[in-house]
Amino acid sequence: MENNKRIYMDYAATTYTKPEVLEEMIPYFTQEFGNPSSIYSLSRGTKKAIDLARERVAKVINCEPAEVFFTGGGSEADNWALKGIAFANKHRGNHIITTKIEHHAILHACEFLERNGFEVTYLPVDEEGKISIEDLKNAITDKTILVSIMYANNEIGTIQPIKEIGEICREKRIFFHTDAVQAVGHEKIDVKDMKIDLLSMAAHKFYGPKGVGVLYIRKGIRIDNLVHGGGQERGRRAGTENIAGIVGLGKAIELANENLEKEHERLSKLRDKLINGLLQVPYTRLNGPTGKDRLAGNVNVCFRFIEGESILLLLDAKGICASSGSACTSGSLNPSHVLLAIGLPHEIAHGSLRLTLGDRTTEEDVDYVLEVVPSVVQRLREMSPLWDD
Amino acid sequence: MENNKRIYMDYAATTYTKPEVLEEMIPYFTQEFGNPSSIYSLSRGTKKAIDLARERVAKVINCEPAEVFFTGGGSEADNWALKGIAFANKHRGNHIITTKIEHHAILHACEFLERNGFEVTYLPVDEEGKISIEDLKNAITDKTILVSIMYANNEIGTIQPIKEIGEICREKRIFFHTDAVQAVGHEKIDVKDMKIDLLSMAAHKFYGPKGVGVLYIRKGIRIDNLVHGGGQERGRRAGTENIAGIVGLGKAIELANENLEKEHERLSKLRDKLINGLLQVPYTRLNGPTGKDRLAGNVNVCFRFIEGESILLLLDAKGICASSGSACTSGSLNPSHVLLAIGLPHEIAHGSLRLTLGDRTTEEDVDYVLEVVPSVVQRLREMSPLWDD
Amino acid sequence: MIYSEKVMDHFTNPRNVGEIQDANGVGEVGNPKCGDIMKIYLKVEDNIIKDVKFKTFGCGSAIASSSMATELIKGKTVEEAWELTNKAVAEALDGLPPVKMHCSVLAEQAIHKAINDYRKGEGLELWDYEEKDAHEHEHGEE
Amino acid sequence: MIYSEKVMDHFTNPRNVGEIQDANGVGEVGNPKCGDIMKIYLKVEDNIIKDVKFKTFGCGSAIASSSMATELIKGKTVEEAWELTNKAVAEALDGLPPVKMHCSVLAEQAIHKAINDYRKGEGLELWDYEEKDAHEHEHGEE
Ligand SMILES: Cc1ncc(COP(=O)(O)O)c(C=O)c1O
Ligand SMILES: Cc1ncc(COP(=O)(O)O)c(C=O)c1O
Ligand code: FES
Ligand code: FES
Repeated sequence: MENNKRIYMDYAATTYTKPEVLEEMIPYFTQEFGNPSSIYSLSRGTKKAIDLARERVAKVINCEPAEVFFTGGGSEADNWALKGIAFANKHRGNHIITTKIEHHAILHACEFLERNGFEVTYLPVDEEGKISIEDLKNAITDKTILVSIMYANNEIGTIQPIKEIGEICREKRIFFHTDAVQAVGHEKIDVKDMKIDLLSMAAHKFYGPKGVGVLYIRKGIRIDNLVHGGGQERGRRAGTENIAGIVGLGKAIELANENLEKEHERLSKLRDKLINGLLQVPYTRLNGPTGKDRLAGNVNVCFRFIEGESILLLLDAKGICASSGSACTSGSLNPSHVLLAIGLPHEIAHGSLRLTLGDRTTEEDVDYVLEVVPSVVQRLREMSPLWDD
Repeated sequence: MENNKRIYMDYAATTYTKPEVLEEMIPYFTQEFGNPSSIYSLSRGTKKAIDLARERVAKVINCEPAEVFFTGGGSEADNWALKGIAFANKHRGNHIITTKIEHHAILHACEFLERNGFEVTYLPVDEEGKISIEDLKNAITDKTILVSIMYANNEIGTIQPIKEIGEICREKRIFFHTDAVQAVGHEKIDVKDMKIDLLSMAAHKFYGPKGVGVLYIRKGIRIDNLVHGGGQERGRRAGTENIAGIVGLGKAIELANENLEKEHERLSKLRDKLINGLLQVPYTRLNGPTGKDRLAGNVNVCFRFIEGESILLLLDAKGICASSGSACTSGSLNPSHVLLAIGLPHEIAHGSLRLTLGDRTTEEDVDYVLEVVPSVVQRLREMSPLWDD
Repeated sequence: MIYSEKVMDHFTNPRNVGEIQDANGVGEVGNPKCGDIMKIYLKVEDNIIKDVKFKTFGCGSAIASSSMATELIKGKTVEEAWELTNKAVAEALDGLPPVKMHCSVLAEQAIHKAINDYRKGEGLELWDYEEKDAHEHEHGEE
Repeated sequence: MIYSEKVMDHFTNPRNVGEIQDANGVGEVGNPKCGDIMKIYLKVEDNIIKDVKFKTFGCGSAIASSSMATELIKGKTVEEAWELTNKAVAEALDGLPPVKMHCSVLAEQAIHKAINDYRKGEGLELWDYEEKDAHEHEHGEE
């Protein structure tokens, strides 16, 4: 580490847990630990705490508390939605529609379903990462049982036309799931108005703890369990409740919602400043849309002639925590499927940098990053056989 | 509440999180929160913490760290084992063997598999809750791909002959899964020696946090994911790691193991005192075996002529937290499937009381319970139309 | 606690527990699924429920329902007692959890049976009643 | 950090970056899967590697491997340089993560290519080498 600065710009990967959230969780580890399924009064507190969390979630996305089901995270919620709907509705059809830019929790669950008798259409996206409503309409067949389209993309921040999609699906009587892991706590969501049937979220993307999420399931929807067993979550998600985690999720979503609009505005400004600054570096392009169609905290750019991991390592040495579309670092060498889907060639997709901002990001942080990044890019370009200035 | 005493005797339902465990978890909420898949140095600490937890688990059950996979709890581990093995090995056969006294996480997962093309044999048990090795051998066909038999029963404490089962399965080249949720941290387990291929555990049964568990998967075993998605847990269990939970599980299993033998002896003594005292009440029977074949902390008796929930409510009024084989309280009216499986008629199974002891249980607690229970039983019997003395 | 304070009061201090030696109306009913049993003893004089007692093998809600139901019909005419519904019992208890509504049905049924037993003894014609399904609201699970 | 301190040292302060204008052996190789590219420039005099430089488009491990590999062959005979294996490079870096072993293969291959380019220029017969699969250890995922 060349200095002691530490600037976290990877909020889309995960957030810290807010101290107020942790504080509300603590009693449920050591004191209020009674199994909520028990009858004795020790468990009264835990039952109430879970009810409260459920109400808080319901309020934020505008559903009934009885439509909120706690899970072990965003990936579990996604897997549950897809596999649960597929297996429970296979008598109605075996076709599912999703997009090419979903999170792997969706894509790999779809591949599993393809190995087990289902057919999946992966909608393409335009160069900003948006699907076309026409494509969606054309993809629907009389065997289609589920459409799963993410609310906002985790890499390039693209927000999809959710309400339009919801209306089409409702009209055709096809279930509509949206992976809103990146959107909840950051965008205003109304499942009733948007005609969403199922929605996934994960607490650790909005300053709650890791290992807890929610699947919202509209009343009356036929879905199999992913986790079978005890009668928890009204028989739909077995397992002794992660009370502290659930309490944390509830508190976090409430806090996020209270401050949503102001924070959205603040972050959008910082984001745009950062984007504009980075685009000053020659041979640099922005990935994803601009303005309101982009997550307020998301910046994603490609620097030509250099590679993502090495950018991250040099930024880390300067105290900046960021990530790259290149999944190189997590064991696969393929460039991001999202960047390929928006039409980038391999070698450009390879030089991507994602900076995601959050509640501790200040304007000074943005300035510092804008000071460091150009020199890092320059240094790597000088090492690159592709660079010739 | 008639007085202020509170005696928790429902450790088998869930335990509190030990303060030392919580303490080790805390930094991972607010400071060490970096996503372990990230490349920057902020995530170095979280990666190390997860590795350490994995090693601690491996040491206790005698496997390799690379064979330990963290999950969102015991039910998820059970569902993963069953569905993961079934779907990945259906080309080899579609037959699964389990028992009538498994936890619902196993039984309901089996029912799901039955609805999806698999056949399941549910082995009966004797009056102490033990399976017969002969029955197991006879049940095996050339389509059998998996045997899942619980290590220790959660209601009546029966410990199965795991090593014998393991040897038979290994010899026949059938995968052997054991739901050891009630055993880990309480019984000495050696997966190598016992020839166990897959094993489930849940941290909240050994003074760790809720919402985190482990599936041990022996190297080289073909298993599908239950939760598909990112590359976490070497690609086998997607989802941003619940770092604090994993750290807590690791610490808790280490603590439990350090003290295992002494605590086993201490609890066995208290258990036997409690059993002997309760059996002084007329028309009372012990459910499950005695001695080493019974979990050290488990007591389960039936009082004839009265019903479980009302016993629990009166005990609660005296500050005693207990549970009943009758699942009446959790939304189903059927008496415990375990008590029926050991041959009890409905109306007797209905009057069961489970008291499970743990590390804060003292001899005074046992004495107090022995003072209270007979009067509660007497009182309810006097109200009962079946009682006639 | 899944129960209201009223339920807990009637459960922990049940009214009218016991038998009536010279009862002139007795009714026993059971819930075939949960196996619980309720027995009601009536002492009717001049068409008035002079005394009523119960014995119940069952859950907290069943015992509290017995206690409340007997309180509600004591001193009433036989016709008034006949009109008592399980809903009224549950309301008087400040509500019962949905999975526990059926327990109050036991009380309604046991009283009906006891009244008809009384009418039979008196040589009166039996009153008709529909057997309610005690399991209407059985499952909390979906 | 997934990398050793040695790797980080060679990555953040890479040795021998650049081009040699009058190089008499140049080798460029690419990893078709990850898309990374490495180019090695040799200046050979009297069968000795007098100077060596590299340019690399690639991950941290690729850059560190280039740096370490060039250090290891500088001043060596061409025969000695030919013997350098990717394993030796990785060891000299105090190890590479399994998913990153293939990056060191790039260095071995680029040197081989550069040496043969030199030999070709000298009118010498080319040496044979087996193309190692740069993707042997590619997947951390199972
Ligand atoms: C034997 C057994 N298996 C599985 C489970 C499920 O564990 P969890 O509730 O943590 O999902 C339990 C406890 O509830 C259990 O006792
Ligand atoms: C869009 C999206 N979906 C799903 C997930 C998975 O969530 P989790 O890692 O909490 O399981 C993530 C984050 O990792 C995400 O960004
Ligand atoms: S009367 Fe049987 S559960 Fe209440
Ligand atoms: S050289 Fe391509 S990942 Fe290292």
